[in-house]
Amino acid sequence: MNTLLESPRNKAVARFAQLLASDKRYKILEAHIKKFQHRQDALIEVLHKAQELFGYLEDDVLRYTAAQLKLPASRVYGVATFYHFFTLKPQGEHNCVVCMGTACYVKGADKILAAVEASAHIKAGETTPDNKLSLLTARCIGACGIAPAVVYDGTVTPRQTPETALAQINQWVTP
Amino acid sequence: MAAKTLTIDGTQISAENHTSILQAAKEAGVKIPTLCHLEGVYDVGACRLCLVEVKGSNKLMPACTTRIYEGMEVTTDNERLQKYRRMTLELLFAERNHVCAVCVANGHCELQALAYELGMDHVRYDYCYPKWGVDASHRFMGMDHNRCILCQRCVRVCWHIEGAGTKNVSGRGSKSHIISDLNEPWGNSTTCTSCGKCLLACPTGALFHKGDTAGESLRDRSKLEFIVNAREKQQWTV
Amino acid sequence: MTLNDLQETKAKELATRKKIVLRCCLAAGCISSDAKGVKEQLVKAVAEAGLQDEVEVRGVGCMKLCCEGPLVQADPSNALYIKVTPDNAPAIIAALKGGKVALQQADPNSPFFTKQEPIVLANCGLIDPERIESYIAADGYLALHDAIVEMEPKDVLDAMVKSGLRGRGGAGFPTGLKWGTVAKSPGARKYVICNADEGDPGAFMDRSVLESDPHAILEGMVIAGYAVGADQGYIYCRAEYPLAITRLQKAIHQAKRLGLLGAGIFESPINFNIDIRIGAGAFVCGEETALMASVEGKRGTPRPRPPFPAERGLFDCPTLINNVETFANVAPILRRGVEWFAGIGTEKSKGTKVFALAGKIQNTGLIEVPMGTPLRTIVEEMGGGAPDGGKIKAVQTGGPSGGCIPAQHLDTPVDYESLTQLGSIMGSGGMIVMDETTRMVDVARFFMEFCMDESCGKCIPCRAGTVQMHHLLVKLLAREANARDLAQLEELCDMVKNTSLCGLGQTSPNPVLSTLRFFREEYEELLQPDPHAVPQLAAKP
Amino acid sequence: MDRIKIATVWLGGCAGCHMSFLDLDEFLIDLAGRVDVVYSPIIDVKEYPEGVDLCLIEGAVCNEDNLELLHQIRARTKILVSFGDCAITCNVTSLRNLLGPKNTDQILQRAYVEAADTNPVKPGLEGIVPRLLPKVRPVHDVVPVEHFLPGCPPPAPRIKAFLTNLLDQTPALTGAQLKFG
Repeated sequence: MNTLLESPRNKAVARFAQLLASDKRYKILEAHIKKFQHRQDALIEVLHKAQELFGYLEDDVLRYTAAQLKLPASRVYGVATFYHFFTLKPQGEHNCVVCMGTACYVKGADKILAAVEASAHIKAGETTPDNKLSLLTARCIGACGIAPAVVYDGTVTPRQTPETALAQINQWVTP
Repeated sequence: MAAKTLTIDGTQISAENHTSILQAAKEAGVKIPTLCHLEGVYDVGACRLCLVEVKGSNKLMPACTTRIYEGMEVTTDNERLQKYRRMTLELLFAERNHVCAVCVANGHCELQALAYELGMDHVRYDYCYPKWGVDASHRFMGMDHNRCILCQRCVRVCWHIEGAGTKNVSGRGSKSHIISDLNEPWGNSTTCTSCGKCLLACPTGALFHKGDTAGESLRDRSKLEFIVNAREKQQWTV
Repeated sequence: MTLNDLQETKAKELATRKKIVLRCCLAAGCISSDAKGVKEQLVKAVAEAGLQDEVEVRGVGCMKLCCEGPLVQADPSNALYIKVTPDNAPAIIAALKGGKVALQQADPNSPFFTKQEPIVLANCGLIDPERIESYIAADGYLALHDAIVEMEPKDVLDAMVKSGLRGRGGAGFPTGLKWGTVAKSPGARKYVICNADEGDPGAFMDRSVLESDPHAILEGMVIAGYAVGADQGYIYCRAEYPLAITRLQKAIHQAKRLGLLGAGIFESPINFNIDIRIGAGAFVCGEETALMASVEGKRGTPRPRPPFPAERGLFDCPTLINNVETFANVAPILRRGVEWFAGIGTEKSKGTKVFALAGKIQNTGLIEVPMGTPLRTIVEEMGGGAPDGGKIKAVQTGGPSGGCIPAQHLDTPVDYESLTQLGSIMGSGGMIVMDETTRMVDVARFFMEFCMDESCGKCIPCRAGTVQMHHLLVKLLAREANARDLAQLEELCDMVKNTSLCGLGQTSPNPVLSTLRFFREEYEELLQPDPHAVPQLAAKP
Repeated sequence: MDRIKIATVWLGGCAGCHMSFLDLDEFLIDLAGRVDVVYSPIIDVKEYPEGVDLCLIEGAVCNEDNLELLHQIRARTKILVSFGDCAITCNVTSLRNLLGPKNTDQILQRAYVEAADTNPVKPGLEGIVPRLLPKVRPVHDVVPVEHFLPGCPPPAPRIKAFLTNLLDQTPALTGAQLKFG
């Protein structure tokens, strides 16, 4: 009987109960999953919500999602890592997304990216050690008419140059 | 079930409706090279080695997922197909760190065998030398990502035959790799039943039985087909 | 909702319309330049001038000349203000009263506007995308009524075939034929999917349509559902387009409220629901089978075709997939007649095509022109040529699957066949202009990096082939490659093109092949001599 | 064919391929009747001669000496043969490539200092010990190669078959004779 209580499944159930009780965000996620009637094909929708709530997809969230949708954990992990939009690492306080679409590229987006990388001492896809800034690139944000565009904390900003980008970034991190 | 008549490399044969070109060719004694096909699990058409020419189609068709039809004319082997197949193998050898001399599957490896069968005597592309590790955390099995060709046979047997879903693919493109559960050490897996079917399925030395010598690492893949036939058709044919 | 209700809604909307309308672009591009602030200040300025009863400030979708945003246009005077700031609001109001004010304006009679023939973009920049009444006032949902109440599904299919409409997603497959196949496929359940995963870098046509006229997509999808016998639709929209998603959600909600979506559409037994599925950043999901895998909540990896989605698609059911622009053409075709539509464009490419003009060009923005319009008209007359007196070198069409068309071929008419002949494709409609400062080998490398990063990793030629092609291009650009490397690159292009599983892999060599075709000398200039070139080696495999 | 001039060289490899060559046993005597060995680790010739007909190259290109010699070989030889897996695939010698482009110091430290039983010192005398290349390269990546004779090492019967075929101008090796490892 005791060994049964200690089975991985029971441990997981206990862990999820604890998370639900201690972290309000799991409650919200649970409600969202219910909205989709626990349908397995809603996995990506659920992950979107989870990332919105938690900022990134930590292991517990992935395990919880897998359990709720009755999917193998490996499948959930496989999906979460397939799509660039999902991140499994915590993100910085601020983020800067340099659009690297063709229109932005031919207008010098690569130079903007290089300037920010050099100034913040991180590469695209990384976060500064002090957790202030995450630097990301986008494949194309569809704002080609105002290229080159950079998104600062969700705000699309038109016609950027290395100088304007650095001016913005340097408000967040000291170069 | 109705039979269809078709020609494979100029020889007329007949095969049951709904069979694949690969199956029909096999029954007719024509071997088409493949790495991702595995008897017992569904086909994914990923390795592109079994591409064949079908008269009337300007695209090459994967033999494993293309169904036969009446009057079909298939060419399974010619200079162009050989060239593409050799290039595919070269790309695979350059992609990860395949060192046959120190591989546990040396002599029993489908990748190695295809390479010499198809006359790939060297790789013209620059080797990528990616850094991949070895997961030796499981009690008696190991996974060497350096030797993985991402055929996903292990993923499919784990899902389709064993039903555990321990293995899957993580990431995308050249960064894809096979994972256990949430990309955890295999030995920590709470879902793995340690059945060893993935070992049977692996075409290379990526999945191996710890402690086996190269001579001992021969795998009996027909066991997988045996299980599927037993379960799905109630036929226990060895 | 009945026809009467629809007409009443329209009449009411038109009756409450004010004498003067100030249209304020609220599409993503202009919003990024504080168009919302402009609109707020305009509303305030109208109130301050006491003109509430005469002037309506309307937030509208894309007004096309994106490079000059934020844009405000006054009806009926037609004055088009550009680069408007919130501070300009009082001046614009003053101008309404005939005052002379120094505001930057664009000429609404310039070729950029007059050469356009809007069908898909007919409502863009005119109606308020967040109000269904505004769409209905522009004869919205009339075609849906006619289809459901007065036509049999097969009549709708006939109309689509006769119109000659071809898929606007890239390949140009005849839409009527596709619909017919889905309609004929046996199955109790069928699906309609709208591909709004506009992944081509440099393309923003679909984004603009979704943001400016979301109901047009819904109407097209419901008509398609009726024609093929489906009662569930999905819009697969990329997560990078949050505004489009919000407006679609709003539109779906409004349409349901009015009984134009959901159960018993136009009080008939016809049901059709639409759900939005949000992508998560994977270019390959623009490929039909990968998109369906993604809608099913799986990794977006493509599978071999056949079976085609029309026979076995989403959840293994017959599925119709069209892209945004294709669906946007449906209602206008039914409303204005197939003859009208078939009269536009060329013999094999009917109708119009929307292009997103960007890159090294004076006027960047959105244009819709009849099929067969010469490229030169688009880039030189409408686009105004290269900025700062530069010279146009090439036009890139079709995104990573397309190619670069050199300046000497600018007189090519844009239609499916002509572009294919030049080694490019129509694609979804991104058009990036490049001037003489652009290095074509670098452009090829840029697209190859894109394909390498976006390869799903399932099939070997695409997963490993793009890596090797990219490596060779980097080697070339670093001046470390010789003729053997170039030969190897060309051989890889051929192999990846012919052996990859899906369209992404099959077309990934296109940017290299087309730049090699027209700008080979730029590659050759980079080559280093090979000290051990042995002629007999060329024959070896 | 006249008596042909054969060379064998030993670049970055373990000499196993040469050992296998010596395993040709009595065939070596047949061979001696038909060819002259003009350069090889097993004969005492310092300078790679001009006008060599055939050269078997064992090992990968690991250091500057290997590189220089290989260019010289290519310029003075009609037919080059990549002899064994190291020459063809870099094999075990390339495992240091996994450490990235700046691995030479790291690798010398490990081999000559950390793993040394006595006298741990890094070989660094300029001009005496050849410098390692940043990356180990297969022979055909540096110069064009006419034939490939894989194996780690290629078994003696395979070498015999290859040489016989080549001397008799019959087709090259096929099938399992091309097996790596």
